[in-house]
Amino acid sequence: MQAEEKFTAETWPTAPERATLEGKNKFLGFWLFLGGETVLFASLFATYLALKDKVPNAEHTLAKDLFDLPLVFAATMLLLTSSLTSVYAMHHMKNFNFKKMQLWLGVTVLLGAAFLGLEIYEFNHYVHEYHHTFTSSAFGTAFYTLVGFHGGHVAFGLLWIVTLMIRNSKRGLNLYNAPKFYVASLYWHFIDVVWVFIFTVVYLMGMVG
Amino acid sequence: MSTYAQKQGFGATIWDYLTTVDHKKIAILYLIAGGFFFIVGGLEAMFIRIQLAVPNNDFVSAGLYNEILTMHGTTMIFLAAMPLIFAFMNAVMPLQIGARDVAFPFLNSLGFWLFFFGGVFLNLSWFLGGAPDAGWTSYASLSIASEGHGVDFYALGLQISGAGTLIGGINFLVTIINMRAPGMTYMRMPLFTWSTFVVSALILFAFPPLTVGLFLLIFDRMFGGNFFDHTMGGNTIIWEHMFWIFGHPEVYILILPAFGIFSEIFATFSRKRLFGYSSMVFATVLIGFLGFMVWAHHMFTTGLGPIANSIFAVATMAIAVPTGIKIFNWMFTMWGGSIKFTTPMLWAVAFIPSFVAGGVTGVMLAVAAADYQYHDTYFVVAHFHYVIVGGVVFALFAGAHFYWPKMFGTMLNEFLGKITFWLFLIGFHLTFFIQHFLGLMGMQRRIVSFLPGQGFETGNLISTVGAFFMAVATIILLINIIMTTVKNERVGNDPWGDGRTLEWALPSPPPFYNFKQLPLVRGLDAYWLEKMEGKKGMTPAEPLGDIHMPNNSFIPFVISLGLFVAAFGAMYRAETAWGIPVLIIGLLITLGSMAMRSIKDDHGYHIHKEDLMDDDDNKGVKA
Amino acid sequence: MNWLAKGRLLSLFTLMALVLAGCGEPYVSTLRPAGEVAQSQFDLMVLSTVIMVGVILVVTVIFLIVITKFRRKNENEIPKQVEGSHKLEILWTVIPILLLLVLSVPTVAATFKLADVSPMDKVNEEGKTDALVVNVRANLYWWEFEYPNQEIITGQELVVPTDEKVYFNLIASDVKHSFWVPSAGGKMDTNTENVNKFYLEFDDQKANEAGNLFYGKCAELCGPSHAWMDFKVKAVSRAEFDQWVDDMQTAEEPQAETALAQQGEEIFNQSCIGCHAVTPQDGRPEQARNAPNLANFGERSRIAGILEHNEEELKNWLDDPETYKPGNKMTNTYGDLSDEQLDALTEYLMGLKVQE
Amino acid sequence: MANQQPNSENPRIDIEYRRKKSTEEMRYQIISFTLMIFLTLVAFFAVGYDGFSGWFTVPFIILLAVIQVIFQLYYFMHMSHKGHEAPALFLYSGVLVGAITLLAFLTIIWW
Ligand code: HEA
Ligand code: HEA
Ligand code: HEC
Ligand code: CUA
Ligand SMILES: [Cu+2]
Repeated sequence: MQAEEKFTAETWPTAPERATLEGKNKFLGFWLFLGGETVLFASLFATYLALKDKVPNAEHTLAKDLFDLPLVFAATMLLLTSSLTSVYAMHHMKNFNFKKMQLWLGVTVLLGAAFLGLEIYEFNHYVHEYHHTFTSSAFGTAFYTLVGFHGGHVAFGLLWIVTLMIRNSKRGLNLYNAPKFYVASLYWHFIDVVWVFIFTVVYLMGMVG
Repeated sequence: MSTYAQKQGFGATIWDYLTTVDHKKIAILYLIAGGFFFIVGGLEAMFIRIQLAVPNNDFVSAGLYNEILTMHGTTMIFLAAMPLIFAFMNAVMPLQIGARDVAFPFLNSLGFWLFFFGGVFLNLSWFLGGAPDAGWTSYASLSIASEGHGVDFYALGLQISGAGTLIGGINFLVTIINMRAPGMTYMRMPLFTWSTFVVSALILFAFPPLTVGLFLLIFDRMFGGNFFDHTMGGNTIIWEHMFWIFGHPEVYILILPAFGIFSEIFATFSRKRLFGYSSMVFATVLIGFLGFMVWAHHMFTTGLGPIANSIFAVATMAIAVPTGIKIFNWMFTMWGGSIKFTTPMLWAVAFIPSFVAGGVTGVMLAVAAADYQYHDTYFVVAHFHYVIVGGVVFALFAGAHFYWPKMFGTMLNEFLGKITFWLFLIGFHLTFFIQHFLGLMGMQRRIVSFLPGQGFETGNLISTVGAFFMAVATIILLINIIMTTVKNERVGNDPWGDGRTLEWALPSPPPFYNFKQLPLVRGLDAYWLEKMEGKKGMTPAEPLGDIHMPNNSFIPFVISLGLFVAAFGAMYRAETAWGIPVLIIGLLITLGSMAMRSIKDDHGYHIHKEDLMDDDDNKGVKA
Repeated sequence: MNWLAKGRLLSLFTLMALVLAGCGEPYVSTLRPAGEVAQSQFDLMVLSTVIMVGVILVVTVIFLIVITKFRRKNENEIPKQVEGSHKLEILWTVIPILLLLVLSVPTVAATFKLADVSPMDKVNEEGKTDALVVNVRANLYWWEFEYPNQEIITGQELVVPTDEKVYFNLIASDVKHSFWVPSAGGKMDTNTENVNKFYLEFDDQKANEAGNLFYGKCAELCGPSHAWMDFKVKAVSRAEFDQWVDDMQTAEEPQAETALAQQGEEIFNQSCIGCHAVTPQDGRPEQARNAPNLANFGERSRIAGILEHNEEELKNWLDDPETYKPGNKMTNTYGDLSDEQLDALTEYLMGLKVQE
Repeated sequence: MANQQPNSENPRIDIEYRRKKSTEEMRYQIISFTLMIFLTLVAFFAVGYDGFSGWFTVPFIILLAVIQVIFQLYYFMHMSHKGHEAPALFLYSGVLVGAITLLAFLTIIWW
């Protein structure tokens, strides 16, 4: 059938992710899902903003004294770069260059994992240095929920991309898995979009007061 | 793996349904599960009404009453009305647009099983220490204070079934956008399809706030979070907003498909095309859009201040305009038509005055300053049962009679159908009309009992009597269903004789691949157009070719089962040793079966042209 | 509303008002408004009902014509397939918009008017307000009414002067409740984290008709006994009110007169005083005031908001509060009481009065 | 259902041409990436620099975030390509609903 057809760089369609009906459906369905995710994260942001710096007493650390900007900056650079590397991966996917696509996906995964590592370090730091925990205040609960949901998305994204890479490592590109790769990269970009707002709204605005 | 052309035993049939990815069978699953939960919710309603029949009654205890009341609302909305709507969407929408299937058959089945396991989980609370008791709205201060696991069942159960609904919504959207038959432009889509489209969009945007709200509740109740604990800086109003940002669109998620079903019925049994088709479409979209701007009308007494209250009051009233457009368009569809009062048509006709009565009380509620009096009284209970029962339930009953032949190939008995209709109609007005006055006379809602001497006695008794009429009507419908199924008299493709849309061009029930050749759509009411030109069926838009079909799969069931198991683990995590292991096992089942799905390629199979050729349309239904 | 004040419309309004006003008891029905707030809300109800009845009439007329005139007479008839009509559609878009405008103007006006609590914020030299302010604290199944300017506290029974605005600060101490006196005006929620403010007014004459006692209710689901979280509002003339305040302010430690009462006092001081205060000036912080103030218990009209105020019921209540209000916070906080102890407590409690 | 959707690509399309197009596009991607990094730097500096008041900084960094996200969406996620009408419609609807939610939570959830 068409989805398993063998392709060459010449016969490979320009928009392989949407060349079959299944691909088209996957592509659209995933975009719609991202529309829903937008609302999900907006709700989390709204909750965070409503509860920012809401603590039971004066002894609790507030956003201003808590955040460590250099760390956040480093994390931001990692994630932004990983977005670019996944663009590279899709670039090679469209050029029917499976090896390079895998390579760039691998880089993306490494960057994402480094980001996740930094985030875990950061949380750990807040908990031990500032006693800012999930249960210590409404601010804490809201903070860890919002940032943690994002972190959870990163972790899931890593798992997903790695699964795809391993599963397809022996098979190369075809019209059956091209949409899968494409959609995973969309997800990855979306994670980055959310992060842009997190570093702006949570960290930078947290420092401004 | 193909189920094509097989004779099946009982076990095989069960297995077939457990693994099916066919939208028509999933529709039947939704119909059965939703119907079951409707009976459960209805029984709960009967308990409510019996308890309130006389003052100071002690038919049920106070704590139990709150559980019944909560489960009535939650069950009816999430586990009865929505799934029943999904049943008709699944059964009809793909046929109406001339598609062979939905866009994601696998996800379609996953959506059903998630809903089903979520619902079962929620209802198991009855046997495991008590059901949720904080109202279907589960307002935070009370839901946090509520003891036992009731509210945990609510939060986890709705989370699971909500995920299923969201998946279903995305699936319908993609189906409608990508899989319409040649010639089926947006402005030729039947209104039921349009309302499926708009409702799916509402689901897509309204369920995430519920998901978030439920997470906040779960975190607070089960993991020591402080979202709603004001001594720790939390704020309960967050829950109220989050719930209603979801909750108000939710009521339009219920009513728009009802509008869709009625649009089809009015046109069919008036033998006239829908009056003002484009403004009907426009009104549907507008109602959906405005539905997101009005949620705070449920919070007028919360103390948001006069500016917010005024804005939301006026925005709410605005919804009366597009809804009015629809009401008048329906009446003018019948105007000049040739009306045949079949059972579905009776429901549709009765819907107009019933729903208008409920709608206008909605507008009265939108008068913020006056709502300070109405809020949380039986006036509100009357309002929403008028719109929900008079709108949604009427539509479900109408749809059941109307689409029964398409789903099962047999006709429900018209005589019994009419008895059901009259009993239910009378019972409905008896039950709920009087409640407007009870509310105005000072009776709050959600009370287990009332004291004598306040003038509430007569009204409540009348209301209870009415409820019994509805119960008898429902039982007659069940009898009708059983009789019809036993008799099993098969009908042809257009049993009502007046079918207008594509689904009536197919045999009843349609073969599992729906269309042997995709039909060519040449206008609104595609099948009617062909009939008027004296043709028997649709003109094909493609030559006969192989048809690609998805394989059945047991994985959706297992994924949902895993979450079901995990939810128990999460809930009993704190007090038992087995909680955490069970949680992990459940999640592993889910993730493992998801991984299996993505690792094992599943390309489906083909029905070959040759097989299709000897397959006579009228007896081609073997699966 | 001058523009309405003539012609048939007026008679329609009067008719509507009459029909509605026939309903319910004067002490509990929103249809028997007993004050400015309830009255303005009632006016809105009448206005909106009139509009809605109009809408329903129009729909009904078209509806009846349609279902009688256009029945199928001949199995083969195919009616003309009409697409629509722009004229008609504009008509039924514009008319509802106009009707809604008519409704929204008074809605917005009333919403702002009823939210005007500015007199609460005007403080005089003594740091008090000239307006009468009551702090309402809602607790699981009982109400506390604190008069901050008068520095007195009472429970379960709110006493207010008629013919003037009474301003309320509303808060809940456990879960959310809602404060509602149907005949005096709409409800306002008592949230857990913030104070809500609003006002009510009680008409003297209407109060008389209602026996000077209005029913108050909790209108937000708050637990098993939500249905029984009632309170009463005693609306009296300004003079009587002043007298009452004075009595409350000057009330001394209650003196048990009879021997039985003294016995009751003893038991009370052992088992009950930890929660219940018996003087109207309770200086303890809010968190410590976790039961209704009983200083004027002997003068109440109900026990625990719902039971008849007599010795029989009081004994029943003390013996087993759980049967009357499941989940209440008094159950199981003191030991079993013998019949003698009940008699003694009853004697003592019924003697708790501040007015002579 | 593959037979329903014939492959619309022209197989003889010039591979060289495609490669060139795609390299060109990649160049745009790099440019937008550079801009995104730049915007991020500006945002961090605006916050680190004491001279601005919060009234300026907050709207300013939000604006930067929005611009950056537009780059992500239109370049990295190819929303500028055709065939993205439905995605755009639904994404913006999501943004609208989200914005209303945020507005409400910033105004009528007090303290
Ligand atoms: C199917 C469900 C459904 C539908 C369709 C509606 C429709 C409407 N609802 Fe209702 N509503 C509920 C379900 C529904 N509602 C539920 C479940 C609750 C309670 C939740 C809870 O607290 O548990 C509720 C509560 C509720 C409240 C809160 C009350 C309170 O708690 O204090 C309000 C307030 O504004 C309201 C308003 C409206 C309005 C204005 C409409 C409008 O959409 C109605 C529009 C229709 C018409 C107006 C009729 C036809 C129009 C014409 C013939 C044109 C001419 C008309 C005019 C000019 C008026 N509803
Ligand atoms: C889809 C939504 C839906 C539907 C269809 C209904 C249907 C009914 N509802 Fe319900 N209702 C709600 C949604 C709905 N309700 C919600 C959301 C609430 C608010 C909850 C809350 O406050 O949190 C509510 C609250 C509510 C109350 C207020 C309770 C209170 O505030 O204290 C009352 C009281 O009369 C009531 C009554 C009824 C009745 C009599 C029906 C009837 O129409 C039911 C008719 C159906 C039957 C009677 C079926 C019975 C069938 C049988 C008995 C068959 C016999 C069995 C076998 C053969 C096995 N409902
Ligand atoms: C934990 C504290 C607590 C203790 C101890 C306690 N009560 Fe109470 N009491 C309450 C609460 C709370 C209520 C309100 C119950 C309700 O209406 O839900 C109440 C109500 C009452 C009422 C009705 C009040 C009214 O205004 O109508 C009376 C009378 C009463 N208590 C007497 C007693 C007596 C006598 C004792 C001792 C034998 C006692 N209480 C011990 C908490 C307490
Ligand atoms: Cu307090 Cu209901
Ligand atoms: Cu609503």
